[in-house]
Amino acid sequence: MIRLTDQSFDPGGELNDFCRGRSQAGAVASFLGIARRDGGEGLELEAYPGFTESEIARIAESASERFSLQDVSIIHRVGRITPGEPIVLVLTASAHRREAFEACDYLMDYLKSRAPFWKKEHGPDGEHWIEPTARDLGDVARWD
Amino acid sequence: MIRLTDQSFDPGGELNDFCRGRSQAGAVASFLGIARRDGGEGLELEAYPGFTESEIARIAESASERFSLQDVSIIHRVGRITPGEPIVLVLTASAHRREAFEACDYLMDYLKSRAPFWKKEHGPDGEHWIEPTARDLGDVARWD
Amino acid sequence: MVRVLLFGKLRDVAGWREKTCTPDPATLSALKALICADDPALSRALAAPGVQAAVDRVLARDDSPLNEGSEVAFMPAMSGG
Amino acid sequence: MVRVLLFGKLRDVAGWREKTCTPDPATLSALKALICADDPALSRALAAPGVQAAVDRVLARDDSPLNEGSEVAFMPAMSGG
Repeated sequence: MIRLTDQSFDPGGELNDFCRGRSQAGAVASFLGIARRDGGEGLELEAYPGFTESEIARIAESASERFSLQDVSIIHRVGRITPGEPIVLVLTASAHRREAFEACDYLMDYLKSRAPFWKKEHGPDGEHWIEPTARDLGDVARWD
Repeated sequence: MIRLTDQSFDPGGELNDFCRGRSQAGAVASFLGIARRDGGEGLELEAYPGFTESEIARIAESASERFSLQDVSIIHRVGRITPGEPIVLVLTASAHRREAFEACDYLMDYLKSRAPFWKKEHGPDGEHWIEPTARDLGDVARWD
Repeated sequence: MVRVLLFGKLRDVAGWREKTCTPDPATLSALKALICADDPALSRALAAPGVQAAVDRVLARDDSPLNEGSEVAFMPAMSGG
Repeated sequence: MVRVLLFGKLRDVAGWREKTCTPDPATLSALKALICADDPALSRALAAPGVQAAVDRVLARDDSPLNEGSEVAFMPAMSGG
């Protein structure tokens, strides 16, 4: 399930929904990204409606094949996000923990630097657009 | 926080509690292990009360240093576990996602083959004790 | 007629978010020339590393052909999560 | 007096979970000899790969000394998670 939302969401509720009835997969990994306070007054995330969802769906499918996932779920905020709010939640379910971890890691690397999002930080010294760091680019290159 | 419990627990509630007010750490990784149905009628997990908690606390501390964690939480079931119930939940919080993922992975590898737990499977062909697989032993050796 | 969308900082640089161009440019590079004709800052921004374009929501190259009614998006380096 | 605890399948092999030994054996290996004297199956099980012992909740070796009142645990290969 891929979902973009301009509303805050409940990570624990999403985790429980994802796990409900899941007694075949033994392993569920998750990653939750939270808006940090050092970003000043918060973030603004822009997507390209329609294109962003389909690009994420494409990479989620590639993760499912590559890591033998039983299920994957990605929830991503758009719009204005205040510090402390969740930005992104990635959930992966697999028979084995290594695959669940690696798929989650892979999906986050992709979301950080290859998914159609643009992020503006409202900092103490004004607004500025954030681009992927050298570390982000190195992280995603591991999977090529 | 290290907790052993003979009662089922609520993974989503634990995740939310862990994240509450956490606007300094940007990254929270988690791993949830669920009792699989192919284990037959369920599992029985034995611990060494006192020793098990202190051994887990020791490794949690080593993870905190090694991966610059801001926080870590481990909840582990003991006693009889029915298929579909959560067995273990590991939560890690860090400023960076790679460290959060790696710490979670490290802690799970340790819990699988070096933490004082003994696991009996109640299968269709009777009970048997489960020992770490070759893969489990290889996984944990990555960190030595 | 093609519809042009700018995302992220490209929008701040150009000062617009969406525009229709007519008559139809034949390729993506012809469209770029058209929208940058009187905007050297946008021209520089479109040439920056990491900038990508999509035609009808499929990633495209400079020689990709455009069609009547195409939706063209110019996207700076992406960063989510 | 030392208190001896068996965990996991060692308990199934020996048929007991807890026992007190008296008079005190001086070392872990002396204690092993004592509890295995009439139980070759337990002797084999304690020699299996992955078996560890703790004295007063600290991992110990065969030559580790025991004290009056020590708690000794024999633990087969561990597996949680």
